[in-house]
Amino acid sequence: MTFTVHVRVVPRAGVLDPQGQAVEHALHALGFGGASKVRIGRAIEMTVSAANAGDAREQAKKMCDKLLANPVTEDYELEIEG
Amino acid sequence: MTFTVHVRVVPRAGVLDPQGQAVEHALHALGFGGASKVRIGRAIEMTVSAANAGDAREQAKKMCDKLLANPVTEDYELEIEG
Amino acid sequence: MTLRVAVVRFPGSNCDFDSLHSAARAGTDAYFVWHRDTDLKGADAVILPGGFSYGDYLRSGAIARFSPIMPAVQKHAAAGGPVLGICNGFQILCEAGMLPGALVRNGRLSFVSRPVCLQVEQTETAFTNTYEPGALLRMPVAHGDGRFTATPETIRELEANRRVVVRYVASAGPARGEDNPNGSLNDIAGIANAEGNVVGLMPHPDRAADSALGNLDGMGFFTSMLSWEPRAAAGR
Amino acid sequence: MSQTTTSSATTRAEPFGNERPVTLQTVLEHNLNQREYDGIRQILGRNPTLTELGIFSALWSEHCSYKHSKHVLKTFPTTGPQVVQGPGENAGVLRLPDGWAVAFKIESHNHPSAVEPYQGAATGVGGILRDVFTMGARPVAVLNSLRFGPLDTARNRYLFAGVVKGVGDYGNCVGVPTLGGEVDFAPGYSGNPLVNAMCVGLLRESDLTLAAAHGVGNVLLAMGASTGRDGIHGASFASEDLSEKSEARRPQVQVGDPFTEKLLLEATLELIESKLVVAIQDMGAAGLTSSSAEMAARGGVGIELDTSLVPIRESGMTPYEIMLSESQERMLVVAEPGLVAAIQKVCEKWELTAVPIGRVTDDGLFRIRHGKIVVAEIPGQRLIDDCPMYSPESIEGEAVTLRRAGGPTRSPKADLTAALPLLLDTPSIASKRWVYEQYDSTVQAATLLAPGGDAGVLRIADTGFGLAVTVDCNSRLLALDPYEGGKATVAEAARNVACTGARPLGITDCLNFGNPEKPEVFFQFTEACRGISDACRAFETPVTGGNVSFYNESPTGAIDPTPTVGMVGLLERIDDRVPSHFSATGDQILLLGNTRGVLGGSAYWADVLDFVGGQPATVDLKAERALQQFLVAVAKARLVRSAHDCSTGGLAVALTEAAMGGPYADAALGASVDLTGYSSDVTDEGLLYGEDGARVVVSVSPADVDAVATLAASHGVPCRRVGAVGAPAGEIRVTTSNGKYQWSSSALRQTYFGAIPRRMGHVAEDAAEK
Ligand SMILES: Nc1ncnc2c1ncn2[C@@H]1O[C@H](COP(=O)(O)OP(=O)(O)O)[C@@H](O)[C@H]1O
Ligand SMILES: [Mg+2]
Repeated sequence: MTFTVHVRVVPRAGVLDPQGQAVEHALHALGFGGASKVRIGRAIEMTVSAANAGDAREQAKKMCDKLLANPVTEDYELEIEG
Repeated sequence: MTFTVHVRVVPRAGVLDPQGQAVEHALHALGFGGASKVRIGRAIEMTVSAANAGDAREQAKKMCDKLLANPVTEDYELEIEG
Repeated sequence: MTLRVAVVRFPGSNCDFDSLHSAARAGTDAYFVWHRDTDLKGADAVILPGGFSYGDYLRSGAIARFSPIMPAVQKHAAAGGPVLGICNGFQILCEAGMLPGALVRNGRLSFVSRPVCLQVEQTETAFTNTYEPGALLRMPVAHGDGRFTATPETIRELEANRRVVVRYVASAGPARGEDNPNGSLNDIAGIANAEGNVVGLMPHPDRAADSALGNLDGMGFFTSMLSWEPRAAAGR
Repeated sequence: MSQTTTSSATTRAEPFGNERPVTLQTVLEHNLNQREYDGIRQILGRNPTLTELGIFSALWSEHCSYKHSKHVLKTFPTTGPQVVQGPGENAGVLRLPDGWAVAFKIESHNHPSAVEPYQGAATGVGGILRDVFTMGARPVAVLNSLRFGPLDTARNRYLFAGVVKGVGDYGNCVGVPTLGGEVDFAPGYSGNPLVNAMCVGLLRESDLTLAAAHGVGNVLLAMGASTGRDGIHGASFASEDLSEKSEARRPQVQVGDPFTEKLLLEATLELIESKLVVAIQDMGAAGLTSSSAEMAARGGVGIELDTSLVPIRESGMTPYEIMLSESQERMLVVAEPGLVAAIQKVCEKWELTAVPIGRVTDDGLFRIRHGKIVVAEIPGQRLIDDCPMYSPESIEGEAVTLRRAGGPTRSPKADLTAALPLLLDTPSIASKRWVYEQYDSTVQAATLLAPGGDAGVLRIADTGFGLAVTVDCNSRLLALDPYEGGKATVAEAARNVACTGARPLGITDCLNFGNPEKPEVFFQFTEACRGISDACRAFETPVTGGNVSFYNESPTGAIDPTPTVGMVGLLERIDDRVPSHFSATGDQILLLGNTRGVLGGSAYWADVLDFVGGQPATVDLKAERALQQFLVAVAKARLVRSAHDCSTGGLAVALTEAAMGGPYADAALGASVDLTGYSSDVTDEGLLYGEDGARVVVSVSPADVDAVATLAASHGVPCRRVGAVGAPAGEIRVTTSNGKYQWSSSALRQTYFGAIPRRMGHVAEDAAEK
């Protein structure tokens, strides 16, 4: 079976995010005053073949810990689509 | 009311994604043979103050169309958390 | 009276002086316009210089294109006024929709700084009319997001109407491997709008327009502004 | 002048909130020892608050106080007619023609880069840029000196790739060309990479701004980025061995924002130009603490800060955290009250803020409040001056003596023809194009000689002259003989500068060593400094500043001694510049200097015969000086077409590098060289791969050979015609009394430029080793 995995890698809370800051300013300048706490990271999308959703999540987690996220500065979240 | 908005901006299907290719290759080399169709884009996370979830989505959509995604090369998806 | 050239300074522009000096050496009256200004102070031509406007955060040029000065630049271009975008300036023109396509991460995924060889393919523009058709130019590139990409239709349209202004080539013959430093489609290094008054390119003529540096290959981009006579797109 | 006395002042300060009381445990956690703690109590006449302890621990860390090195640094020659500003400021400054001056400085960011290579390297570049533009100088060049473990492990490749990307992304964005650098790979750096960044800036001598606080009642402003919890204790972090402990300290990682840096650069230069500031300094190591305390001490005044006024990025920050934060892209400004509004206007133009956070006082005290509460009050001068100084024991390690005495055991591998491609494929010798292609080397449109040759050369706009810049260090020589190695390092830097036709002016140095409390390490340190001093005296190139980085140790032991030397030289007429590579078939090849064939410490022994050892060549400072002066003279006379010095790999490698052409040459040239003229008691190994100093390969149009020889003779420089430049894609042929050797120049070129890319092909998966 194959699953679509969405990984969201974002700068860890407290870690400076210059990109998020710049985009937040830009949004305000464009009149989107309602936007705040903008953080920018990487979105990774992939297909994972696995026995079941749990196994797919397990694999994805391993990939994040090993490669996709930088443990020094980033946190990540996973989403598995059947 | 404030809502947490997650935006996922990914290279449009058909647009070459060398970064995704490199990461897919790396995942295979690291023994994650089950991963395929890796695409890499941007994850944007922000707080939006709005009257209701629908309005928050509306605002976020405008931000994407205007600034956050490039219509020539990228698609985006929105997620609103209460 | 001499041609007035406005060089727009965005926060993060870092080739602003290089463009200003090149335009001045070409004999124009070149001056800076601040990104927060709203008029071009009587400019005959406009240059969007290289650099990292707003740090190139989000996407190169994505934030700068909303600067207060940009409506004036768009108006100037719509009226047939010459506008040159170099490197980051090219990225801004694409983000602003003044030129088609987009400039994305280099194929090699890393910044590339090296001399490249270019062929001038379209001389009927505001910035290349002093070059011989087919002229070979050597000048530096220095960018991380220089891979020109666009829909197949757009590419076809650009090629069909000879809107590719400069193309990456080898010192002899078509580009092989590294000759195209960023993986741009069709080895495209620079393009023009249909009227030829708006031109954008990734390489740096502003770093090849000074005899003291031993390279004048880029000077034509600045002298061409002086001899440009706008003509209706139909006339092409 | 100083307001403080040496008797223990009576000062008062109260703990902030429910901060923990200071115990011996707390003191040790702050990398201070009992003796230092007693000193603190003596200065205060009481126990310090936690905030005060943090302040002392930062300023009394090795990085800020130089407690193990100051007495050695004092022995450097630091004066000369060209010196405008020697050590003691954020950067050194040397005089140039027509009222111009050059400010330059090198600094290390080793430990942060070991933990997070990309950000560590990026913020290293950011810091050194600020050190230069706070002087009122516009940065015109950056250089970097890097050390890593061998590229055969993924971890080392990951660190290498990350550091290079970090250096590039930061400097590229700010818009300062990288004109040079060096990268070396050796096992000793595996646990402990070195990242040294150098910046060169240009100013009108009359605009020089010093970082001394003056004027009681003047205002202190925090300018630039807001303050977060980044890098708290970076200063003391940089002063301890790397260990699992430092892994646990990871949250300290500082993130660089080159965009804000660029705004800060423009705003700072505008403030200085329009004479709006009394003094300005970056908040570097130990952030607000060191910048404010150093500025106060330099001006002999007191200061009072209110940490509750400092713009913060994270909620609930304590005075302790605010004082010790190493958030990047921040400056501390001293200004007259009447000019604050004008300053804020300039900052606003550059989308920055400048917020008053304190004032200059007359009581000589370093006082920190948070709102009403005084959380720290310390006699300012003593905070800087009374840090205990140490002169550790200094004894040469036995292992070194043995290695120096030894020699290689001849092996069948010793095929002198096969040795050359083998050496060119060694990452330490191979082309670093993979690195400098990621660095913008032409922004500012002033680059005359880009990376890929001996030294980088840039022109100074609207003047006829230019600058040559280089950074060098041969750690293998230093490991075997720190004194000769120290001399050799300065000599190589000077040769590189002189090869371009520029006259060496002065140096900055970054002294990277292991734990100074180990006698054998401190021996390396003192001997290397003695060598650097002697060479600088002989060349009249004073030391204008630099930086010390100790405790470069990992579980695998101390690094090789690595005192990186950054040098600038003056090229009086830019049209006299000399490139490194042969340009025309038929040009005559001349070898300058004496060839004895010394193989001790050579790359040939190390990389071909697997023996790192032997006695390196003794550096003849007189010969080096004569050679430098000749190179400048011959460039002025426009008599040479190229000049390239012989260093690692000896004559064979130097010859090949000159023949193969620059990184973007269309074709490699051949060369035929006849060395039969050299006395046959020099072995072929020695002739080809010996690493004698004071040697340079030049190419000369046939018509000029005699003129060059005459000029050389008049400088007392040995000069011998050894061959001619061959055809494109030709052969490189060397004939000696004992043999003939031949290589395809194109094949060598491929090996030389392919060595590092070949090893770095899988950067994406190496990232798994973070
Ligand atoms: N290796 C050295 N050689 C000469 N001067 C040095 C050396 N190390 C430090 N100094 C001088 O000591 C002063 C303080 O150094 P440092 O703390 O590195 O300054 P910064 O505030 O830029 O970090 C500087 O002026 C520096 O030039
Ligand atoms: Mg400093």
